[in-house]
Parts: sequence; C-alpha cells; structure tokens
Amino acid sequence: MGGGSTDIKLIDEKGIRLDGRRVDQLRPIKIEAGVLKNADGSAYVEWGKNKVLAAVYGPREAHPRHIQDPTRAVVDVIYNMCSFSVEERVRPGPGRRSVEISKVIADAFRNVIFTEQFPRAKIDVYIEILQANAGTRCAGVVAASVALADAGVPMMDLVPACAAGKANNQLILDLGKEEDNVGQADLPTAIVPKTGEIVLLQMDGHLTQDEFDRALQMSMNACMQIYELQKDALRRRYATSANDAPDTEEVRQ
Amino acid sequence: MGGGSTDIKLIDEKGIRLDGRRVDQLRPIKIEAGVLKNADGSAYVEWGKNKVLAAVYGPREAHPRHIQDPTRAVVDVIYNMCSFSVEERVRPGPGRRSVEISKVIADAFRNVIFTEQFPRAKIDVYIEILQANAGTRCAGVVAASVALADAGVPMMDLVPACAAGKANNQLILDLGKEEDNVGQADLPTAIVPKTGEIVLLQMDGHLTQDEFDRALQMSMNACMQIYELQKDALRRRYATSANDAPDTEEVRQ
Amino acid sequence: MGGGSTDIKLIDEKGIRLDGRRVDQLRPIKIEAGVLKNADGSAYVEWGKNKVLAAVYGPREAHPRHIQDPTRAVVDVIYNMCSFSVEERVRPGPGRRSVEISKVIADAFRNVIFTEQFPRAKIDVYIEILQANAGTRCAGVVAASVALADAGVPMMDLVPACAAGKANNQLILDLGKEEDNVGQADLPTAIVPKTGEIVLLQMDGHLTQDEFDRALQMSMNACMQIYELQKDALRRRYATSANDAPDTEEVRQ
Amino acid sequence: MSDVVSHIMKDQIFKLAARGMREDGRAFDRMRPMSIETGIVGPAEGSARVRLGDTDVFVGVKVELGTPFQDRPTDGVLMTGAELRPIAHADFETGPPQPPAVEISRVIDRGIRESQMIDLSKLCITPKEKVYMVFVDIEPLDYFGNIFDAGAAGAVAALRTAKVPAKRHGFGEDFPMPVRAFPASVTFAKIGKHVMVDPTLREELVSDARLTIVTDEKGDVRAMQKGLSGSFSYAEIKECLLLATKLGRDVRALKTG
Amino acid sequence: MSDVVSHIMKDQIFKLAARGMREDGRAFDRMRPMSIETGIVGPAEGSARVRLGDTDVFVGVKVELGTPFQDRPTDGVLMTGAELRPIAHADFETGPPQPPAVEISRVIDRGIRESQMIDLSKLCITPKEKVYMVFVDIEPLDYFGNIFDAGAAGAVAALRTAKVPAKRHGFGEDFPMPVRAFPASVTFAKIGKHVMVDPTLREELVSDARLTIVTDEKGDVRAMQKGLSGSFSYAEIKECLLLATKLGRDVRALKTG
Amino acid sequence: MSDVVSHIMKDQIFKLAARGMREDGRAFDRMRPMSIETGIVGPAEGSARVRLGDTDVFVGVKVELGTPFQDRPTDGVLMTGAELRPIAHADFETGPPQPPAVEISRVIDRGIRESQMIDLSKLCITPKEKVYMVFVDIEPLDYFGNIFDAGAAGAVAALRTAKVPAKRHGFGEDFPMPVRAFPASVTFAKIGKHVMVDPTLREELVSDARLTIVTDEKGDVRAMQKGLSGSFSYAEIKECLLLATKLGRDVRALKTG
Repeated sequence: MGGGSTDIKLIDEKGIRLDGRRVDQLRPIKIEAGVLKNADGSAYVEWGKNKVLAAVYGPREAHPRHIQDPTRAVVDVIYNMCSFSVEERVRPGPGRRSVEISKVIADAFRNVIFTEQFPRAKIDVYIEILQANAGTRCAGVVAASVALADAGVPMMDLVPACAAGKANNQLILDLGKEEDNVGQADLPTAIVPKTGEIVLLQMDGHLTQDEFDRALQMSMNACMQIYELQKDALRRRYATSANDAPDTEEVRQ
Repeated sequence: MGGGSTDIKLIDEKGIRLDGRRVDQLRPIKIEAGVLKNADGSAYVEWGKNKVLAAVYGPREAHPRHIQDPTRAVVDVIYNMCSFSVEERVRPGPGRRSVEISKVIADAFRNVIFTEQFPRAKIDVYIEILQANAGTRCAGVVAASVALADAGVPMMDLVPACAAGKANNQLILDLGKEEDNVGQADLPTAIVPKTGEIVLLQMDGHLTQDEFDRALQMSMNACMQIYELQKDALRRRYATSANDAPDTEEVRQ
Repeated sequence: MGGGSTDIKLIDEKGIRLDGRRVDQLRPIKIEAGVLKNADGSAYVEWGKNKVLAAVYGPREAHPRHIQDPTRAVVDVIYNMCSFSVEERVRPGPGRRSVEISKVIADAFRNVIFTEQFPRAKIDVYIEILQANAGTRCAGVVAASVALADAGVPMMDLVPACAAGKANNQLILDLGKEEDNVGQADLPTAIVPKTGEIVLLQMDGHLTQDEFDRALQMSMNACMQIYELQKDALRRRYATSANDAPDTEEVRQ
Repeated sequence: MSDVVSHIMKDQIFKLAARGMREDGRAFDRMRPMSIETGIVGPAEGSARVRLGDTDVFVGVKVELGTPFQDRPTDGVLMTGAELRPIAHADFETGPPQPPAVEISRVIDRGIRESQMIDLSKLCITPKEKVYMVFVDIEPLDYFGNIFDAGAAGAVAALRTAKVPAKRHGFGEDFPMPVRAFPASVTFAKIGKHVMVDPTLREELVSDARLTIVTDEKGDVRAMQKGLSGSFSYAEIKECLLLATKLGRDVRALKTG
Repeated sequence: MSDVVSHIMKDQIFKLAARGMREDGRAFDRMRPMSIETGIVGPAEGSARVRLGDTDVFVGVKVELGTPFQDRPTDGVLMTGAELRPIAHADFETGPPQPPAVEISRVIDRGIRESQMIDLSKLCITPKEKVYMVFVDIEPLDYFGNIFDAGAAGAVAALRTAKVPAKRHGFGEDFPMPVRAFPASVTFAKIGKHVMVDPTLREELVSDARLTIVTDEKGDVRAMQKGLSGSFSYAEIKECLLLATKLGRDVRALKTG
Repeated sequence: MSDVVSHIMKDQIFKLAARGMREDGRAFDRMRPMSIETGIVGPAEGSARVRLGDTDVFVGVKVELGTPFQDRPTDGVLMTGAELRPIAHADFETGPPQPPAVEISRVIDRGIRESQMIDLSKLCITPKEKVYMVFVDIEPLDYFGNIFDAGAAGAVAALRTAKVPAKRHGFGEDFPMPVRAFPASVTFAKIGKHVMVDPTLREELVSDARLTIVTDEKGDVRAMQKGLSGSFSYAEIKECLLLATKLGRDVRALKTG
C-alpha cells in the first residue's frame, strides 16, 4: 500500500468517492464468456478500467510425463501483464509479483476443480491483463472461473473474488487505482459461494482487528454479487450457443 | 538500411565504386573445402573482408529422442558472430538477429537436402563469422553449402547466395560495409541453380517495383557465378583427397 | 593476488603477522561434524573468520536417468557464497568463480570416494560460505570431507586442505584477508594423507621455483595438522552419537 | 506448430487448391476480412486490436526514456517484439521467444523501420544521452494464421494513433508520434504449386513456403521475407509483388474504429 | 516438497489431530521453541540465525547504493529474497527461485514493508538519483517446516540490529537502520478440519491450507497470506487472527542472543 | 567429452605409455608443433590463430569502455572468456559456458593476470568512472586437445600485438596495449603413472589428472591448476615445473607470423 498518505482526499463528506461510488459499491463489471476460439474455454472481464482475458486449455494429457499425477489433474495458472497494460512499461517475462499471483490463483482453484476425474491430465489457465487499474488478481480469478466453466471443467462451484480495503481511514470496497496508490490496506478475497469457504486471501496495509473483520465481511458480501454476474455471463453464453454447451452441471445452480 | 543518405558518394561518374568495383561486380571470393578435421564437412569462405567458417556434423542420431522425426532428418543451423568480428564487440550468445538468420538459412537448406534418406537423424550446420563486413548471411549460405557437400550429405544441388541492393540511387551488386551503412536497399538471395528456385529471400530498404525486379535478377545472376566457385572448391577438395572423397553424386554436376 | 604492494607491512621484524601469528602458523580452526538434521552428513568449519557449512546428500539414485553412470556414483559439488558473506553483496546464483571452485573440489573428491560401490547413484555435496575471509575453498574441502565421512560415504581417506603463499616477500601459511588482498602469491592445496598425493592444487601470484617448492611443502605439512582436527571432529561426533554412527571404516585410521 | 498434421487435412487442402479453391471459400487472391480498433488500452501510448478472420491480435505502444545507439546518437530507438503466448494456441508454450516468434518480430520491425514510418530524429531529447524508446509489443490472443499481416497492421495502426508522452517524462507537452509513411504487409503461402494470400492456420500448417511483402503508399517495396523450407520461382515472386501492392492499398484503406 | 507422501504418515497425523494432538506433543496453539542469535556474520550489515524447532535459518542484511524507483524518488529500496537451496532439504533443487521460494520472499517482504518497519525516507542520499538499497537475504540451512515465521523473525531481528554503512559508501558516519515497527509473523496449517500453528515439515506435507498473519505491536494486522489449495472459513480466520496476535507478542518478547 | 571412451583406445594408450611411447610418436616431454599467426581479424584490436598439432584456435581482443571495479578505481578491466562451441567438436553443445569452459577461461585469465602481463593502471581514463575494458575471447575451431596452452598462447600473442583504440572512443591517439610480461602456459596429462606434456584429444579422454603451469620469462611460477579427478605426487609436480619452464621458453621463442 501507498503508506496511507491522508493528504489526498478520496472520499467526501457524504461518503462519495472520486469516481462517484459509495464506500461499499463495486466498480462496473462486465463479464463475457466464450470470447476465444482456440481455447477450450475463455472469458473476458472489464472491471472498472481493468481489462482481463482468461483462457483455459484442457483437461489434456500432461506432458512431459514426469509432471503427470496418476491420481488427479495438474492445474497450472499463468498470470501475465501485457507490457502496455500500465503506465510504466512492464518487461516481458514473469517477475516475482506475477509468479506469486499465478501461484495463489492456482491454489484457489485446485480444490474447487474435480481434478480427481482427470488423472494424468493437465488444465492450463492463462490470464492476460490487457489493461490494469488495481484489482487485477480478483478480476483474473473471476475471469478464470468463468473460462473454466466455459471449458466444461467440472467444479464444485464458480469462484468469485473481490477486494475490500481502507483509505482516508475508512473501509471501502473494491479499490480503484488512486485509492490503491495512497490507500491504507487492501484485502483481496476469493470464496466458494456454496460453502462460504475462503480460497484466496491476501492482505497488506494496516487494519485493526475490528476493521479487518468488517473488511473481510465486506469483500465476502461483494463476492456474492459478483457470483451472480458470473452465472449470468454463463447463462448468456449457453443461451447463444445452446448446441455446443459444455457439460457443466456443477456450475449451474 | 542506413536510410539512404546521399551525402556520401559511393559511386563515381564512371560507375566505379569506392573499392574500385563496377556496379555489377562481386567482391573477391575465395572458397576452400575441408578445412577442419573434427567436423564431417567444412568450408572456409573469404568474401571481400568477410571471413566465414562453416562446419557440418551429421547425419547423426538425433537426441534427445523427442526431437527425432521418424520420416526425415532434422536440419539445424547455428549462425554465430565471434565477439571480435566487428568493430563494437558482440556479446556472446544468440541475439535476435542471429536467431533469425539461423532460421532463414536452415529453411533454405531443409528442402534441398534429401532429408528423407535419414529418418531420426540430425544434421547440424555451424556457421562462425570470424570477420564481418556486410553480406555475412550470404557468405554463410555459400560456406554451409560447400561444407554439406564436403560432409557427403546428399543434396539436390549446391546453394549459392548473393545480395543486390541500392546506393546513391543506383542498383549495385554485393554491398560492402560502407555501402550497406548508408545504402538504400539490400536484397540477399539464395537459389537452387538446377531449378532456378529461390530458397532465401529477404529485403529491406526502398526499391520501386522495377528496381526490385532488376535487383533480383542481378542477385540471381551473381548466384550463378558463385555456384561455379563452389563447384570449383569441391573439385579442388576431391582432387587433393581423392581417396576419402565422400559419396556425393548429387552435387557433382 | 593483489599485485604484491609492499607498502603495507604485514609481518614485523620478529616474523609476527598482523593477527599475531607466526609465518608458518594456521589461523584457529574449529570443526564440528553432524550439525544438520536433513542432510545425510554435515560439518561446520570456522577457520579464522571464515564460517563454512557443508552438507552431503546421498548416495541416492541419480536422476534424471541420463546422468547415471552404470559403473560408479556421480559426485557433484556446489560451492555457494551467501550474498552477505563478504563486504560487497554477492549476487545470488553461480558466477564463474563459484563454478570453477565447485569443479576443482568435485575433482578432488571423485577419486577419493569409492564411487564404484554405488553404480547409478549420485552424491551431492553442498558447501555454503556463510562468512568469507580468504581461504574459503580450503575450508570448503575440509568441511566437505568431514561431511562425507559423517554421511558414511566410503572413502580412501579424509582430504585436508590448506594454502600457503607469499606476502612482504616472505612465505607465509594460510593467508588471511588482508594478506590475500595485498599478497604476492596463494597456493591452495589438498592432499590424501594416506598416500601423500595432491588432489587439489591451484596457484596464482609470483613465486620463484624455490619459493614454490617451499610453499608447497608448507601447505602439505599444514594439511597433516588439519587432518588431525578432522579426525578429532569425527571422533567427537561418533562419541556423542555412537548408536547411529555410520559405517565408515575407511576413515577411522 | 503441431508436427503431426493429419494427412487427411493436408490432402483436403491440396485437392481444393488443385481446383483453385480454399477451405473457407476464398479465392487465392483474397484476404480474410480485417477489422482494426485503436485506442483500446488506456495506459498505452497507442494501441490496436486487429481481427483478421478468426485471428485476433492486440498491439500496444509504450514510449520510455533511454540512451541512443552509439552509431545513431541523435535518433530515438524503435523496438518491436512479438510473443506467441500459450493463450493464443494450444501449441504455443511459455518461456522466452522461440525462433518463429523472433522471425515475426523482426519482419514486422523491418517493415516499420525500412519504410521510415517513424521519424526517429524527432525522438531525440539530448544527443548521445537521452532519447525516446518506442516499444511496440504484439500479443496474439487467438491464433488462426497469418500473424505477420495482422500484427503488422496492428503495429502500424497503434503507431499512427500513438502520442509521445513528453509530459510524463518531464519534457514539455505530449506530441503525436512523428509518423511519415504508411506501410502495409501482405503475406502469401505456397501450397504445392499454388500461391495464396493470407493463409489460415490450417493452410499454414500444410504450406511449403511463405512470402511476406511490405509496400508503401507509392507501391514501392520496403521489406520482404521468404519463410519456411520451400521455394518460390522468380515469376511467382513478381506475381506476389503485384498482388501485395494492390492488397496493401486495401489494408491502408480500412477504417479503424 | 515430495509429491509422494506416505499414506501411513498422513493417516498418523490425521488421527492424532482428530484427538487434538500433534506428533511432537504440542497443542494446536503452541509454536515450537524459537531462538534467535544476531550479529553472527561479520561482513553483513545485520544478521540473524533463527532456530524454530529443528528448522534452522540464516538471514543477512546488506546495504548497497542504487537508484530509487521512479514513483518513489526520495525513498530507499527494500529487497527481500529467500532461496530454498538444496543444502536445506533433499527435495530442494539448484537454480533460480521457484514459485514456493518466491511466495516466501514476497510474504516476508510484505510483512516488513506493510508494517512500515523501515523508514525508507531516511535512506535517501540524493532524491531521484542515489539511495540505499537494503537487501534482506534468507537462507534456510535445515528445513523442518514453517520457513515463513522463522525467516520473518530472522529478517526482523537482522534489520533491528543492522547499521547503514554510510562510511563504506563515502557518505559520512554509519547509522542504525531506521526501524520504527516490530512486526511478527505467525503461520497456521489446516489439516483436515484442524487448524494448528507453526507446522513441522511433516505437518506441512499433509496440510491442505496455510495462513500467515503478520501483526504489529498494537495487535493490528499488517499482512496476511492464505496458501495451498485448501480453504479457511470466516470463523477459522478470526480465530487464527486472535491467536496470531497473542503469539506475535511472544515472538517479539524473545531475547535475541 | 564423450563419456564412452572405447576400452580398446584406453588400453592402447596405456600400453604405449608403459613403453614410454605415445600414439603420435612424441616423447613424453615434447609438445606438438605450434604455429601462431597474428593480426588476422581486422575489426579486432588484436587477434591470433594458434595451431597446436591439429588443435586450431582463434583468439580476438576487443577494447571497450566501462567502469572500474570498486576496489580498483584506477585500473582497467581484463575479461577472458573461452567457449567450447559445437563447431570445434561433436561433443560440445550450444548454450552458456559449462564448467569445463569456465575452467579454461579462468586458468588462461589467471596466467595473464598473475603475470601482470597488462599494466592495467595505464588503461584508466577517469578514476572511479571510466576505464578501458579488455575482452579476450578464445574460440576453438577444431578441438584436438590441450586448449589450455593453445588458448593461452593465442591470448598472449593477441594481446602483445593489440592496440588500445583510444581514437575510436574519443580519447586521443591509439596506443599499443601496455604489455610488460610474457607468460607461457604448459599443460601435462597423467595417464596411469605416466606424465606427458601437451596431451592430444585421445590422451585427454583417458587421462586421470591434468596440470597446467604458467611461467614467466625469468622462469618464475605465475599460475598453476591441477585438473581432473586424479592426483599428482610432490615429485611429479616438481618435475613438471622444471619441464614447464624449459618448454615455456620454447613457446616464447616461437616466431609469430
């Protein structure tokens, strides 16, 4: 976090943020499933000024052989920021930040996917950040989750994700870039709606225990809103392509 | 190309270039076959101030196994500039320019070699640029081709190569370094003399369609001159080592 | 070597060095065997201000398979300087110096270990330089040797190592950092005490033939002192852990 | 690309070609429909998305500060990179660019550079010391063949609409990228004895040779690259050149959204 | 870590957990004994060795000169790196840091950075041009689980006792590292339905999920990281947070030798 | 080098050695014929081609600008690199230098550096800021053993005939490389109990130990390196040293063409 400079006023007296949102309001989110033809499943997410694409290849035979797990499918996630996705050019290739994000996202999905149905297989999830504006890892989880469903990968549930945080000493939902830059805390969270379990949780900044508690509830509630958007995107996808709809009973609640 | 500065006069009124050549004249070329002992075949080419060595290893078993092609030999080319081959030191290791040149040269030879005679095998061609002075890729093709014949690799034909180009608004053959630096176009070409087919062709700079046409004819004609030099080098090689001459019927026209 | 500046007085009229040692005196050396729990064998050496840890894993099955030798165990050494082991931070990863040292140390042990008893196996020796103060490669050999014995790897003998050198135009034993920085020669040596054979020998600097001869004798004699310290460390180790003492008949002389 | 191309597919494409036909019904001399959107990525100095049939490519331009090359002390620097990332096709892999991606980068770079599209002399801040570096990054998202032309069209469109962010770097007001040419890239595949423009992925997989030609507004040739193991005759190249000039005009005439 | 974990071992640990027990006799809410020595590596600006049960970690701090990040022109730079080198465990390999090591680095870094432990503004020499770069390097020597907490404790102890070597770099007298907070990291493992603090290596191998919580002296939360493929409930996280605060106090109270 | 050395070859060489003989008829204490050409690569500041028997090596010297090492602020920088590229032998592979190539580089470097052959203090332009960096690159073209001595002889010859290109870098007139010593490297192989100088490739393949000795004009020792897994006795090393001094004189006496 930016260290909590309070010189910059991000929220006015009426609790309205720079972009006009209330403290507990999400940025506009648009989700579209099935946007790529080569991938087995794909999704595009616009979340505020974030533009994120996710593609799923697999389940397919894992190779080289020595990476195969005889009891389940291997799940791999690659999160990549396009060089032109932010103001200062990102050098191509995985930096430490991308490696960590790829790992926590893969961890979030590994137990949600019914991997034991595909021994020796591999499921690859590629997340491309075309435009970044704070919150790309949550947008990536949301997109990946819809892409997995679009690919017909059997899962316990979809995985929505959202961050809560703090700025100007107030808890706020879904931090934008300016809020992230000078904010005081950020708490990205991903849950499995069916069980309410948390599968991704990171936090940095400064929160009292009580603030943490409220922020976590805030992000979990927002996840449930996003969950509806994910389901809606899939419904639209199946409606338009009823004849090639994948067999994904698990995700249709 | 250098952008076509015309301040520097490269050709005089009589059509004579800085190094005394006519516009359609090659630099002096010397080709020697069989110059290395470890390699299965080799050749050394001095072309103006270029000094180029090519060595061929193979056909030999391709390994690791997964690179084997059960229907034909794999052909690999590595073009390497010695660190001290040009004025500003070249860092060891393949840069993007070398990777591209290696690829277009390999592409040029792959259909000329009778690769289907050697399933699961690999043929490695190494081209070392000891001294560079414009035109190293053509010199590399010429050397590689003689080295392949020297190694007894069966081929449809030898592959000569030469560039034509433009400087001071005139078409010229076989650009030297100064001509390349301030020239207006460069068109390296490699052909299969037997068929007249073009197997390597790159162009950069600025040519009208008519100029392009004449430049291409110029370089193709020069290829036929170089072809004679290649055959002559092999004849000398066989003459001096008649007893261990490889079985290369195809290249003896 | 530092080039032999003689402005800095390293040895006084009585032949006493900056740290109070005589010219033929070792720095204080402390060796402890069996300091790590995961490794199959380990040793910690404090040698003057050097702090060195060695760990041995194996003999264990070599993998990937293609590195296996059907007639003997493969011995691999990795010498690594911690980034904070010297004044100017060392970048993580193997530089050329570390690669060379790893190689000469592996070479020193390969014929001393009875590798033919473990076909297809691998023995890994890891040497970590926690604090460096001249002489780390000898300290590394000494530690590795005790770690190998601690791991129960059958060997012809322990391998002690020590350097002799020259500073202020005098031969001296076991150069410290200041002596190394401005010294005139350094001669690290490792021997097999049983046979008197030399298994590691490097030299840089400037020695007359006579000086070289005396320096080599000096370092070989010192090796015999260090040998006693190595054996003592192992004796203490076996005394304290008699019940899990490895089967290392060869090293108990 | 996949080493194991089904013989059936190969047969099919060859047989069609023998009758002057292609799988998607195009004539040999027709490109797939191309559409170009620009200005789609906020943080980029310029950006474009090109769809060429089912091929879908993003291109972004970023402009940073850097030092000039020793032999061009008063020129800015242009760097063009293409990656074939695994999102775009099942056969692509992660890791540093392999030779095919390097070739694509370099051929697209050559078209821009050799047409002198960007006036690099206008990108110098302090001679020998500080210049603008223009990075053009090409990111295929869905690969269905002919990334050469889709990527080149995207690079050109992104550059034509790019600004130089002088203000962000503390050197006065932003200004438009100094563009002075409009190159267009047209790529041909040779399948058996037949030469056809703008190959699809399946056509690429069975083709013997490739030829990319970049022409400028005057129809002059600016860059050319023969690729793959096959060959072209002199006559074929001349024919391709004529067609490339004509189709290049069509590419330049496209409205960008 | 080893993919093949013996089923017997897994069974054992699960059965014990079901009875509220652990292999080494600890309660779920007890850490292993931790000891910290500092100042053990002469050439380092700060150093510490932490033993947490059988886990044994070295941490060294080096301070070099460098240039600040563009967006923080008046701040020094903090870099935290952890490697899982093969000396520490048979399953670790040589080579560049793999994702698990990167995660450890970044989580430890986050705890230090987000607690604002180091006043980076005091590490600026010339704005925009020259600042001190603080490198914290974590070297596990014997790996028996929970490198997150052992490494973090070592990093914090090494930094608290470090000096800035201004003299060596030619900028006046050395001064103490400008430290202004005391973060403490506490890590939990979830095995089946049971959550236990400070997992051993064997517990790590069979655990489903991991949670690291960094708190400061006031008990406020500064960083958090859920790891591994399993999940936590909201209630579990709240419980962990309470315990992390309590155990964090114990870690801070440790005397460093 | 090839792991599978034919037993027949090994037997042969051992049997010959037992009778004091070598495959190519040389005595144990004779080097193969060495020839040195210099000035063969125009763009290099110095260059040499050495043939030692069938071994054929190119060496080039380039001089660029750089910054001095922190602890040697008034000295130029010397960098010696050797690569074992696949052109030179079927067992060499592409890629970054492996340990054998690194050892060769470092041993040749040591001979040049420790004999103080180059007066690095004369290669300083601005203390602490700008110095000449001398790159010596060794490129074996045909590998038939003992690249240590062939490479060293080439490096020495190239440096002795090199110029410092001050003009190209804008610092006045070119001047000769400041050379002040003439080191010579002599390498021995131990095969069974027999020590022989200048091993061929086949002798290298079956040898147990290697010893490289660099002496100067006065016969003093400047660098030494024992290689491979075998060992030498004290007496053997003394003998080698005497012979290295004698043969070093012969190497220095060679006329370079």
